[in-house]
Amino acid sequence: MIDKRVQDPTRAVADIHDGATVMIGGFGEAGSPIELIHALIDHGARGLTVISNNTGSGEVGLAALLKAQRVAKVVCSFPRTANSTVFPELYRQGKVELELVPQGTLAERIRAGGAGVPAFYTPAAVGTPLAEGKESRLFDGKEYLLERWLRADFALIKGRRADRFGNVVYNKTARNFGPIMAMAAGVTIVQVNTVVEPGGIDPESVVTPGIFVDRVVEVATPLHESELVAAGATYP
Amino acid sequence: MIDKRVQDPTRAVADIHDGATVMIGGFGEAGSPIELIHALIDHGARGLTVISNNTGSGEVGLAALLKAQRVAKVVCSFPRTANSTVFPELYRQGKVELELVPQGTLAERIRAGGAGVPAFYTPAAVGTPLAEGKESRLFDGKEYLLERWLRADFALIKGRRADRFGNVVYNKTARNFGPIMAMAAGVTIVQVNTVVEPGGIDPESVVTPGIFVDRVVEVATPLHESELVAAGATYP
Amino acid sequence: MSTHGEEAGWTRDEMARRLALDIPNGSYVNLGIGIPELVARFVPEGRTLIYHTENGLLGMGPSPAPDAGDPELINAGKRQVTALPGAAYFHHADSFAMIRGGHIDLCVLGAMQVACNGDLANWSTGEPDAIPAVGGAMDLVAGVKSVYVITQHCTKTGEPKLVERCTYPLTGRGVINRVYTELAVIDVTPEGFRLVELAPGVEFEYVKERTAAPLLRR
Amino acid sequence: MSTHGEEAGWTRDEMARRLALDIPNGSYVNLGIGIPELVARFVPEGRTLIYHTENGLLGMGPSPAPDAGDPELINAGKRQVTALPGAAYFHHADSFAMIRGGHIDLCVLGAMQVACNGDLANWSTGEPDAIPAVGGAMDLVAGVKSVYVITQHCTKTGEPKLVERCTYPLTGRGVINRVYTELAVIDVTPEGFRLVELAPGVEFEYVKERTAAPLLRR
Repeated sequence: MIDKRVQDPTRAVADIHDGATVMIGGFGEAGSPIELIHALIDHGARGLTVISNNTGSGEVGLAALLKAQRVAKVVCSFPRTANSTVFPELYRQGKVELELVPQGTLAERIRAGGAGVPAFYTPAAVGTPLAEGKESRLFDGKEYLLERWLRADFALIKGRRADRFGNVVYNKTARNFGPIMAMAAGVTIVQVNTVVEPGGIDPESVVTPGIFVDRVVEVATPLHESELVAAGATYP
Repeated sequence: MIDKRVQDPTRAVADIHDGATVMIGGFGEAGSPIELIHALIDHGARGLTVISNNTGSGEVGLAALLKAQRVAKVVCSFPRTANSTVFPELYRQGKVELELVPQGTLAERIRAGGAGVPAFYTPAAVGTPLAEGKESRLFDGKEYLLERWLRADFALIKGRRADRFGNVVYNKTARNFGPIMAMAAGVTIVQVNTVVEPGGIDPESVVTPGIFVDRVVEVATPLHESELVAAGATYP
Repeated sequence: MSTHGEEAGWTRDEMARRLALDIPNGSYVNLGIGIPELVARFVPEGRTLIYHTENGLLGMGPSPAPDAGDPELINAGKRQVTALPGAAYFHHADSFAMIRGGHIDLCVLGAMQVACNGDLANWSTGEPDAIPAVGGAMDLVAGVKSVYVITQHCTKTGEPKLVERCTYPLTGRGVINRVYTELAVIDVTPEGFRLVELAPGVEFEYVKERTAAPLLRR
Repeated sequence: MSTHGEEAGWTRDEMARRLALDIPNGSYVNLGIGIPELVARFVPEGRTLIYHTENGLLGMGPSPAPDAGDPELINAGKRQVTALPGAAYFHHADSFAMIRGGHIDLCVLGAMQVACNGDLANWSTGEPDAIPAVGGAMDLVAGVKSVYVITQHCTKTGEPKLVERCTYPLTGRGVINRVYTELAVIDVTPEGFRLVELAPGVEFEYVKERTAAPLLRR
């Protein structure tokens, strides 16, 4: 019997330790595992390194985690969005470190971490300030930068459906970083709207095979970040 | 109007030139695009470099292409199978060159070609004869080999269903190298059992998005290599 | 329209329409946020383009009807969109494989500065208190087959955006193929900027004066 | 069973059963072709293992009923198999991401030689007229968390397979964790081969004599 279900978000994140590196899925609100992030805020781990494409909006979800000053460092491509004030303020105050990574390089570094590829070359950012301090090399006369893999202790991601083996399918563009973060973390925690029995997901359509998933939490009706922000909500 | 359908395998392969590099999908007979390969034999292009996991069995499909001496070089991981006599004979006679690549490195080199990653590091083959002549490097104290991408002029692959935009889904373990070869070739030619209208494949379940596919050929009832081999068939 | 007033040349819509004329049927296209998005409205009759959005969708359609949207079906600008028949969803590494691997035919971007050697600056003013944010721009310019810029010819304060060398931090080096402004269509060639077409009523000298690098005639 | 005859120790089935005992519930396992495949038959009651086959399937089940197979649903040995409920198909790059990325808990392989430093040779005799063929073995040993070998203790001609240094071309360097033979279970430790368990009726000295490298007692 294999059963990766965990009863609730609180139990799912209970062993995230101070100083952990945590990948958090989502592109804007699409795919942001807001209930897992809120459970992480309640849990209280500090000094986290967060790898995520954005830095949240309003004062809920990822932005609330930042606001609570649990994050020492952010690795991301776009820490600035509409309704994003928390990160800019902390950054200007020197209270959070930023590693800015081009979005495709961020995705590929995460995928490399999951695929056991310690480093690879990319043409992105050659000749720009983001190439500073990086090794470069010519292949077939063209210049590329050497980039290292990214791995994490935990990944928090959001799917649409999963089975108890951890096979996951996603909802539309909420897929984004979920599948690659699932590959790159020691412990991958997925919140999904629905848990089904093994066989309830067509094996031809599985996006994240269960081998990449450690814990599955059902959150039947997840909150929508944009609605919370529009309503001026804060967490906790 | 976008319509990537081509009437038959003959027309689909008509511009494959002498000396072309051709990726051919399949793991054993699963996913081997036998009708496209037979059309390529009829077409007559010579001096090909073939990138494929195996070298075929009996004297049909990939083995028949080799037997017809159209192939100057094979890049593959396992050029030896049950009922595989054509390649060993040609190889011993010095009539075909072999680049032997570990299967995972082969897959990753092809994927890298498709993803615009000119080179990457892998732990596979470190300390073995296949590491000879390759650059190695330590990351975090562990040794890895530098591997270059693989790209091709053409890819011949086999799917189950496609639409006229070139979106493809596969059949079970016939998926194998199809999706990554589709990414890594200048011209990707897919034979499928059924062509459907756009919308006939769930966008959540598309395995190869149409952007990677140039030509779609319907072959409603493809031949099975193992049946042909059992029957002692030869091609042409 | 006057060659000497503030209103010389094309409107934004006309710029987008002019650019759309140059995109062949069947192209895979990534449109940046802002003016680039307008291009989709002006694709000539009889042509089908397939839109890629780097957050994981090929076959992106227009905005949804009111109340018909899904907050998890958005574009790179984080606005709700739709998916057309024949669309496909994929994850971020696959999406940027399309970009980096040279599978996207064209991307259209805005610009702060374009240099006559094809350098682009469009992500940061380099000011010390700015929050740096780059998104997918560096990957797009490094990987997409053709990169077009659509922009006003000068900044709001009248500074030329087409320059000899970019002074803002670069997005990419030697990556721009063509620029569409309200005044002209200009190619980036090995010899530098070269005029392709003037907007109706705009004279060559007028464009040249507002371009901070040599501008070659057609 | 005798400690001195040709038939000393475990049968092949017993070797596979002994190995299966050591695999925890819920493990992701890749079984090589040949004796390794037998392991799946002997998984103790109450444990579920999930089988990975590198040609793109997780959740592989046993052979299909006669005439119920699909020639496109096969294992790495190119034999027809089935897919169990909860299975997933994926392409080759994803499959080897599972392997190289350390996601597979265990792989079980055959061997020509295993050295006391953990080196494995199992793909080539290095003979000049041999057709070299490596498949996924080098990726498996480089990436999977634990790599077990299951093999006869000696070759058909009586040569020890457990050696000081491999003379055949290597599959991987320092990659083997444990060896199961018809005579014993032996760990590869930083100090070299160390006995874990003798097959019933087999004596330590008997194993030691047939091992071409120092063998430490438990």
